[in-house]
Amino acid sequence: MATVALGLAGAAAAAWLGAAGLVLAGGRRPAVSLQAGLIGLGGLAALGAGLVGVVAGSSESLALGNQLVGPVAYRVTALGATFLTLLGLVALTAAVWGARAHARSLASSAYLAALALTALFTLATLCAATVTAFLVAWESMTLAATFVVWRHHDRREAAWGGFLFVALGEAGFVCLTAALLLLATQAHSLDFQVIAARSATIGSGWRGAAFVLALIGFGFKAGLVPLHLSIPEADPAPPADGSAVLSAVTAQMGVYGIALVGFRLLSHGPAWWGLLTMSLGATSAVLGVLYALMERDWKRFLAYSTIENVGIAVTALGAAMTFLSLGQPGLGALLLIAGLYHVLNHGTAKALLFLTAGTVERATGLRDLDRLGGLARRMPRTAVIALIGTLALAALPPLNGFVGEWLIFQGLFQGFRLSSHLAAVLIVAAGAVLALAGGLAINAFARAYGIPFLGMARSGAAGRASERGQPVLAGAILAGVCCALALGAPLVLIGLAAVVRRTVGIVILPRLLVPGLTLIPAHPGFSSLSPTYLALALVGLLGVPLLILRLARPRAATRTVPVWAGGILRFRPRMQYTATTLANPVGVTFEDLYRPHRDLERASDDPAGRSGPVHYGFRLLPVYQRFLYQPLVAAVERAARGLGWIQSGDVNWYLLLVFLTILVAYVAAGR
Amino acid sequence: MAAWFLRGIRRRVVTTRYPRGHDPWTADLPAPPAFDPGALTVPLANAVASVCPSRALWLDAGDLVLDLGRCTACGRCLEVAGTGSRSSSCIELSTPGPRGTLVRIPIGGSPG
Amino acid sequence: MTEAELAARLRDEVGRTFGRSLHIRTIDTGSCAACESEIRMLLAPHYDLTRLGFFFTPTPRHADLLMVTGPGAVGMDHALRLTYQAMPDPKVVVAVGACPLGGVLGPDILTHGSIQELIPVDVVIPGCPPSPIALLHGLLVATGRLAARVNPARFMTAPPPAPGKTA
Amino acid sequence: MPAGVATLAPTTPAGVVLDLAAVLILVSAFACLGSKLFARYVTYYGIQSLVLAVAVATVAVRTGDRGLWVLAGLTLVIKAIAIPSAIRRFLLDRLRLQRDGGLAAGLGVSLILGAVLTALAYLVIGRDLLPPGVGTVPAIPVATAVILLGGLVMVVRRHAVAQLIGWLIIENGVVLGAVTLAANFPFIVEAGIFLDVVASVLIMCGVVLGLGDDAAGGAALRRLSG
Repeated sequence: MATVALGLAGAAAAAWLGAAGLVLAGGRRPAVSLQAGLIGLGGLAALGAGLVGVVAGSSESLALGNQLVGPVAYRVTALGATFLTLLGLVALTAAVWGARAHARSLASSAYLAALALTALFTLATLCAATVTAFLVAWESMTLAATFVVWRHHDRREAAWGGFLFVALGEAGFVCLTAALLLLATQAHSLDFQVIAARSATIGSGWRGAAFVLALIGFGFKAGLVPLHLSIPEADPAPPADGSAVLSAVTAQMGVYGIALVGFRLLSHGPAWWGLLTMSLGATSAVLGVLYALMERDWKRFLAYSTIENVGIAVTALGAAMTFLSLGQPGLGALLLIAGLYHVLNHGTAKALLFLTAGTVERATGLRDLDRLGGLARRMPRTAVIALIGTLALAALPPLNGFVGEWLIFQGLFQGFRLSSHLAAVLIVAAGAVLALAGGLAINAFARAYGIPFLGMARSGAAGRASERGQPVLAGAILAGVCCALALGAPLVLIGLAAVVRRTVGIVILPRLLVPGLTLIPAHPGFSSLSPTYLALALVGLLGVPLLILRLARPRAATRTVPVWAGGILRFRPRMQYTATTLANPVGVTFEDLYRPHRDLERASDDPAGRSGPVHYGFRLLPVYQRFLYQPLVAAVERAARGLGWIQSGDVNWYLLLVFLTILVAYVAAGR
Repeated sequence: MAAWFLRGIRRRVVTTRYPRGHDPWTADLPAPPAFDPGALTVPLANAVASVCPSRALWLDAGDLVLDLGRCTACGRCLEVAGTGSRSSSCIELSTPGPRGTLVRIPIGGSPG
Repeated sequence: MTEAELAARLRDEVGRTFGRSLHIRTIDTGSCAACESEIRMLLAPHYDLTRLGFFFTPTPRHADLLMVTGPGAVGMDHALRLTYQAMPDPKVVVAVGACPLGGVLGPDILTHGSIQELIPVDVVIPGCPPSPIALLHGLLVATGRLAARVNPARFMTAPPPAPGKTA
Repeated sequence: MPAGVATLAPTTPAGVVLDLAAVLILVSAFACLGSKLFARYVTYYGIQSLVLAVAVATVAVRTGDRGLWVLAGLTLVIKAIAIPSAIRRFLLDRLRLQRDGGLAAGLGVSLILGAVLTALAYLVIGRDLLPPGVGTVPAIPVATAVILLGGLVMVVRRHAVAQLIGWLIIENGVVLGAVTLAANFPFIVEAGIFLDVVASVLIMCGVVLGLGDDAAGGAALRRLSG
């Protein structure tokens, strides 16, 4: 059993390597299909490896190192296997989507190769058991993902997104390398297991420095505000399968990293680690969803939603660290489970929504929410699939997102059990912030589902959309997984409890899950929930009105009349609510945060209302740009301008500078 | 109170008077005219009908017909009819159906 | 079944359907706005429409009763028809004021002069404009909570002479 | 103590000749700095190179190193004869260069700066900077001063030919310092320096000819800003 997981992971790696190698076939027809097929097969193998790893725990390790590069070893761990499952699932569905979506060309082939390499190096990161293996895999993953972002490198936003992705990825990698090498030198070993075993002997200052560095490094990948700049630029740039992998897997590798360093390597540390992590997470959650609300581009909206959901997961992990360090292991383990569960939920639903958005983009050529509309009638299967994903991501019952966030809230609201007042207040405040984010998320997702799928088509392309020949199956698989994660929540929690037991050594399952599929997260007298029964009951309740309608049919004859539109002659699509108007109340409420630039131009100011064409412009400068990045850039530019007089262009001036330098060196040497 | 409540529930009748008390000023509102059938003669009725700006008065089979629906309570007919008429002070005139607004006033006066 | 019995049954039916809660949509087919002014007064505390269970609603899809004012301007034909169609059955149409009953403007190229041939009118509220009390009365009549009481005797200052007694 | 240095002590006749040559080299560098005519630059440079050849030959006599003899010969042929005549024929005659108009600083200021730099060289080259025993050789601060003066010529002259002369003066200073400091300098290094000098002269001739007089006067060079 122990070698099965490693064998399956190896098979996945081989399949992905093969898919990448097929780029040499030059984009001929069977090669591209074969690439997609191999990526899917690899995904299946990785899924298997992950499931076996979750159930069976750590596998044996595969050691490859030599004298020159140091120990390099790979091992399927329980924590890594959780993410491996997600990677496999997303890779599988991305391949199913991509097999139908991509044209047979060299560019597609190269893109699929980059995607396969991204998956491969993600797998390597998840299985890495030494510092060297981890760093090499992490960096390779960043580079391969950059080429995924650059699929449409001739588009401005893709070029800029790829640049941000690789630039911020490297910034994060520097911090990460520093953190891991700090740990390695202090523990005198490059092996994760040895570092974990010796972590208690490392001085607390070194441990804290390493943790903060790792948090920053992984925060760049996870998209923690204010380190998240690359996420909304890079994640929407590639085709939908690439976006799905980037958002659902690559971004969440940051969460894996935080869990790896925070729980496995350093075993949770003092309370301020957890509180810092939690604050970052909560800030990301609320800012992510606030900026998502203002976004008109569908895929950029989804990318901002990634920031929000990663923030929620990181909040849960941070609170778990706090609880563990303040002597509440049960609650800590609960929150760790909830955070991992949320990662799975978010990954599944986000991949689903990205693939759906990609399908719609293929069918209409549009990503602008304000130009879509009425797709539910023209793309009914896509609409149902997207509805499931939307409900899951908006954390509405009965789907998996609700169960995950409910668990997180149950954990956070137990903050009062802590003896430290500061920690208690901060944890409950984080809960309140997450509640705000959750409410806004419902608003945001109602908008992101209602505007494109309901109402009338807002443009000709949206009106001509058709589902025929579009890749729908991948989304359907993910929708099924979403439902399974909700209905089978107790089963998932059994698996995650095993992961947590193997990672932090706390047994929580018997208390958490009572027979009869009911969860009692925190305290028997506090709350309980059975996701399975809830889902069944809600679906059943949904049937009650239908039943009533069926049994008590109205006696009056049915009349068909036009939609009520205010009694006007013709109801036009532009009279509908748009994504911008739907978000405007929130925009007004949070105006102090958004500080938007609104431009309203009329052709004339005729009081009778014959204003002619009206142009309405809306621009948003995010708060982190205004208060962090812009001052930073301005300072660098100011310094450059301040030194500009040196570069006058006069050769004699340059010679004088060289000469003076030599003189100074002479004099300094003569002292 | 309880009886009142139950009665209202059961009979669905007005449980609260719609202006709570009597509004004395409603008597001063413009209202359709009332005629004295004894004082009406055919020429007078013709004169009355001819001054009506809203075609609410006409003669039909020896009766003066007043259409309350059309009447705007302008009072011109009252000026013409003089002492044989006054304001009806009746403003609650709703009826189901359009034809319920017709009032036939027999012309009872002699032509002399 | 006589017409009176049918009317009584119908009134009973209307009362059962709308007796406790009624949502009202108003539509203006070219009135001078005096009627609208009076209708708005219904929400003032003195009349307080909502205590009777009556509410104004912004959409005909939620409305049980349509109050029509104005003489039926041609330009509002489409809107009036759509509004009437959009209201779910059963529904009541109340003509408010003298205009919709043909009292103010005659038929010409701009107005129909009356709305009675456009949509079926169930209850009329005469008056130019009808005072809020008259409107309340009309609404209560429309819902069957009050009987109509147009008493011809009130429009005669003396009792009518007995038939056949005249010369 | 290196053998060559010991034999060049100022009390010996060779030492005296070497010191004299060093002083002449310094004077000719000053002469370059204080002149405004292109023809004089080249003349002073030729004289300086001739004196340098004598100095190298003196060291060669004392040490008997065959490499130094070759170096002296090369200095005489290339630096004292070939380069000045090449500059005359290919640059000055062809471009009709006579008076240098591109001065960044006046002659007086330039000379005062040169004096300050020479004093600085004497002050800075203290005993502790050099290997033991070398400090007694007076040619060392002179060589340093020549290098600094060459640099000063490059800084205060805008014309490309004048800067070329400054560069060559620096190079002469380097050779002077090198032969006096380490008489048993590997010949291959000296030959490499020579090749550098010849190549730089060829390149400068090509560039200046390509630019023409107006451009070489500095106006075009000033536009080379980033």
